[in-house]
Amino acid sequence: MGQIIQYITSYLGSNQTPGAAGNMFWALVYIMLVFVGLSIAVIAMNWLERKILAHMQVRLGPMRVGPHGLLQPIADAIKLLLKEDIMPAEADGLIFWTAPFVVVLAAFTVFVVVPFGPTHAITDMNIGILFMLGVSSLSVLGIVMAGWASNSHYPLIGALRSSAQMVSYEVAMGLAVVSAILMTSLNAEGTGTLSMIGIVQAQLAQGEWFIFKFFPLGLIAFFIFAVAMVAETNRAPFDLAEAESELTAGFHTEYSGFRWSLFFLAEYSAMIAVSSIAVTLWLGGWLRPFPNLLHNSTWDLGFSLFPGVTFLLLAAMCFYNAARMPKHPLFRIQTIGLAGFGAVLGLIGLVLFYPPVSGRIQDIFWFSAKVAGFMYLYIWYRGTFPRYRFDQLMRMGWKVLLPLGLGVLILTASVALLQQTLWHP
Amino acid sequence: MIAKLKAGYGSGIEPLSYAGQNYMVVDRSLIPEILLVLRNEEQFDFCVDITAVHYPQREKQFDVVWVLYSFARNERIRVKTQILDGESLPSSVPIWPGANWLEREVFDMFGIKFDGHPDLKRILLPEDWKGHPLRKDYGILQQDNEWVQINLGIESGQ
Amino acid sequence: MTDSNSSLSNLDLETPEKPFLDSNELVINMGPQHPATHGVLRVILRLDGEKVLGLECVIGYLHRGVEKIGEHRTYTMFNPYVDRMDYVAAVSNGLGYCETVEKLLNVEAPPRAQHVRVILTELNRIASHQLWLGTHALDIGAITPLFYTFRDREEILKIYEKYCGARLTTHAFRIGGLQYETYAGFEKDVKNFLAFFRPKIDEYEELLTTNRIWVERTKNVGAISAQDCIALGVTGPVLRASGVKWDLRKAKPYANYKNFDFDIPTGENGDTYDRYLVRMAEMRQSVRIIQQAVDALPEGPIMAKVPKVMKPPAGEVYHSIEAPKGELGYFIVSDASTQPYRVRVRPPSFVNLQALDVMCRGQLVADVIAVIGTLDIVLGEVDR
Amino acid sequence: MAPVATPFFFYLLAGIMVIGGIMVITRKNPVHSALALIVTLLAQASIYLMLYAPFVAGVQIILYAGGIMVLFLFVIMLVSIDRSMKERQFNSQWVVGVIAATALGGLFIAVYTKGTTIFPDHVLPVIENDNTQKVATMLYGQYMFAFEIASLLLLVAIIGAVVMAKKRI
Repeated sequence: MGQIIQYITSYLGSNQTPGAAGNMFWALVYIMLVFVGLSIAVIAMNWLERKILAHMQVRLGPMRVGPHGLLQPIADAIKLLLKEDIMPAEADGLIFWTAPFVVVLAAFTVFVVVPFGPTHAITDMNIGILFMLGVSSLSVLGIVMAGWASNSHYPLIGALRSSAQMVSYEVAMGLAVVSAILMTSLNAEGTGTLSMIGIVQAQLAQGEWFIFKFFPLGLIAFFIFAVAMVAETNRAPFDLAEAESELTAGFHTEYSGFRWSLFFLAEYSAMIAVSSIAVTLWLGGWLRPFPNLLHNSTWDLGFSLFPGVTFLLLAAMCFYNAARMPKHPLFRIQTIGLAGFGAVLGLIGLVLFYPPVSGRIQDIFWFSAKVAGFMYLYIWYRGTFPRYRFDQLMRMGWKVLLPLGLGVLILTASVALLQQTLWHP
Repeated sequence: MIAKLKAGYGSGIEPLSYAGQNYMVVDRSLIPEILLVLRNEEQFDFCVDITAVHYPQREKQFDVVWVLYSFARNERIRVKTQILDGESLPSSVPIWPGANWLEREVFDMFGIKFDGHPDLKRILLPEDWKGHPLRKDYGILQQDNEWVQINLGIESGQ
Repeated sequence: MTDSNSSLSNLDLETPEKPFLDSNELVINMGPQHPATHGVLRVILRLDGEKVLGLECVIGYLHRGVEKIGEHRTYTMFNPYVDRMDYVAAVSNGLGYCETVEKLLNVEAPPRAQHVRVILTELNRIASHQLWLGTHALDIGAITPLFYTFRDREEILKIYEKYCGARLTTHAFRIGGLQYETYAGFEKDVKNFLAFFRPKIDEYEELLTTNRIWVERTKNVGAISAQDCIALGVTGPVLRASGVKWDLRKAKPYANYKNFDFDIPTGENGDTYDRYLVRMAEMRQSVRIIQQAVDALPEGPIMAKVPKVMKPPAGEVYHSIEAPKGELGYFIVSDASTQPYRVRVRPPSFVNLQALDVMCRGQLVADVIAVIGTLDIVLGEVDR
Repeated sequence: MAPVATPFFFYLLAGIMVIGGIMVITRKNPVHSALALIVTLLAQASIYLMLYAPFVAGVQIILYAGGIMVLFLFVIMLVSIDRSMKERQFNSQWVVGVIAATALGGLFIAVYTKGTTIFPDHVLPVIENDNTQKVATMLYGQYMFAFEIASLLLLVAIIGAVVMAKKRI
């Protein structure tokens, strides 16, 4: 116990890189943190998606369980865990049981290399981005397994659709990623990196997020990735695999209860994972806005206040809404609950002002904020777009995004070569 | 127009009118020809409805009614014929493809057969249902209890 | 009069040509419990991969024998039953029935009643189209329009509720006129609704009309030519989207539609997108009609002189109105008793549904959903 | 990174690979065979990782486990499984099979016995951090020609597949 406290205190005082140092202990701590954080993020996403979508659609969304439905995800989770776990009689037992785990495993393993900050990653792999793409492509296997093992028409068609979709869009996605990786090699040595931390550090060194690099080449590559990642995660408007009007629910039609919730978990963590890739490759990862331009102690201090201020604002929102609650004895518990939630958020906000904490939380905050932006986009798409048809989806992947990606890659390479030869003859 | 047809076919056609609406009662034997003439020469290109009425007291128990409309003339006409129970009629699907379901419904509800219909089977009631409910001798509470017991597993659907 | 059988239409209702690859034909059953079939419609699809080779509709799951019931009820007692056929457009059903019986009785509803009838029926058309739009968009994957349309449809239902106490199956009209005098503030409510609703149509259109995905999903999907429409007896917005400028409100004016100024919107290609545009335009035209009707709402009685016990003279009448879904006809045979001898309903959904096969041939499975949605069928009316 | 329990992991992965390989040829259901093959490939990727060749491991996962095997599964799922399950797994090609197996086994034995002269007898220094760069410089430097020829071959194969699959282009 004392050793652990010693570790923590030494960590707060040092500048250790967990992965590179090969520190098993910190790797384990980060695995736990990422796992818990991810689960909380998925739960929060569940609530936020329902609320935001509801407000886009002139509804209120969950309002009953807890103040403003805050406890709804927990109630849902309990319901899902208590539900009967049904297996179709003709299903292939072993594969049916293992498929959800394969999907979840693939979705969670990806986070091994996600850099929440220069010192906040489980490990820093030499082939970070390759590892991410590879492992996330494994979730296709789980989907195909689930669809086939259910031994029913709808899941099989759904599985074939989503895997065909994911395999196709991986190509365009890969090309976009390669063009971003190419940009990391624009330094004096001329060697790039595949390491996720290295990619962000390259953006810091070049003083530019890759989305703005070689305008508009970086932007186009980012756009390709942004489209492909929605298709990759089977979300609207590319959610054909689970088009309820055509295929009821796609590959997980026959799943129920806990196993269904694993698919749900995997879908949302996959969304967070691909958003993390996008943020890392094009939006400067954990870097705060203008790290090079506005670089003096005043600006540093100003930006370090952001996390705390954000939480205080959320707390203020809770208090404001608690004050607006109907003054009725029946609403007392709800009001107290909301105020209590606000108090917790406020407390977190205050802790975040404590300099050692705020210094370390900075990177995580900016990274999460950027990922949250993508999450909002996902919800927004869902609220506004109809669904593509399968042939249109394939046409888009192969005939629009793929040539575009190739073109961007070639152009980026040419411009980079030109720049290298002109500036570093 | 009706006068012209009357002149052409004589006693086979009896033009009538009620509440400002024209209709004609046509002899069963003239039906295929009249319908074709109406479609091809008088431009009644839209078969609005086909239905039947059951008169159990009469010898010719069924009235079969075609409601036709002409887009070109903006005119509606009803053609009516009387047939015996069990007598069949030529199908008008070759004339108006839209008559398909309408004839199936008449068959389903009255048991009137249409010769040359591509797929004459029950449409609203189950395939193996007994009886034709819109006949007057089919009581309003009557149903095919046997079918209900076999297929729904209950004593009675009432 | 030069038409011959050959030019009738080239509808090939037989088995289509053999596919290039001699792969197994896949037969898929959709429904009767399926979220996209809008009720208990069962469709048996013959597929080659994802391409539809042909389909067969199995209907009748909602058959209640409305026509049989009609023969055993008096004219007045049967009136509420017709609301249960196309429950989305109950008011239109009632209007058609009341007018048909009025024709039999040879009475005419007084002008005020006619105006109120037009207002309520057109409101009903808007409500029906709203419901169609919401569910159709939902089938294609756009979930938001559903909530927008239901929010606005609520305002119409509120007017109904205030007028006659019911929201869906309103039973708003009586043979010979109206049962109720309009409530105080009816005109204001209707005008408020019109002012509220006009920008809402733009809101729907903003979400969908120029949305690339929407256009791609609906353009050239389920196209049907005017010729095929007429041959199959398809009416309503589907016919108009194929380019036939035909609307019973103009062709055979009933109620007092001839006093109102409105256009018949038509399409060109007869595809799903055109049908969408036509229905959107129809909502605008309905707003126009209601505005004129409510502005010129005359004073006067609301009921014509009809006997308490109705015994129309023996005879038969076919009368039809332009329901939101197409031509809704009633064929009533009277034998001078208190009950109709035969009531026949010509349901637009039933006849329009026949075109599904033609419209879906050669399309993809996902398009079948879009086409079912665009036909705007109500199974209560198909099965009666 | 300091190696941890290397022999243990090596034997674990090798065992998984062998079991997976046996499953591939013994399962009656082709989907099970394919899944067993994926397990084998993943274990192989892990062994690459142990050999400090992360790039090869990553490529192995992306291409074989994530790409090619998924296509395999596609094909298997689309053909009628009932028929293939009834067919005998071991057919009359066993003579050829035995010859091929003997030849391969002979090769292994030959390499094992003579290998000392072919392979270095000491462990090469581990290049951990620029492994990927090394692969890249090798591919685009020393083996440029072979690399390009291989990619050209693949291109020809793709075009050929398209031509064969589509009657009308």
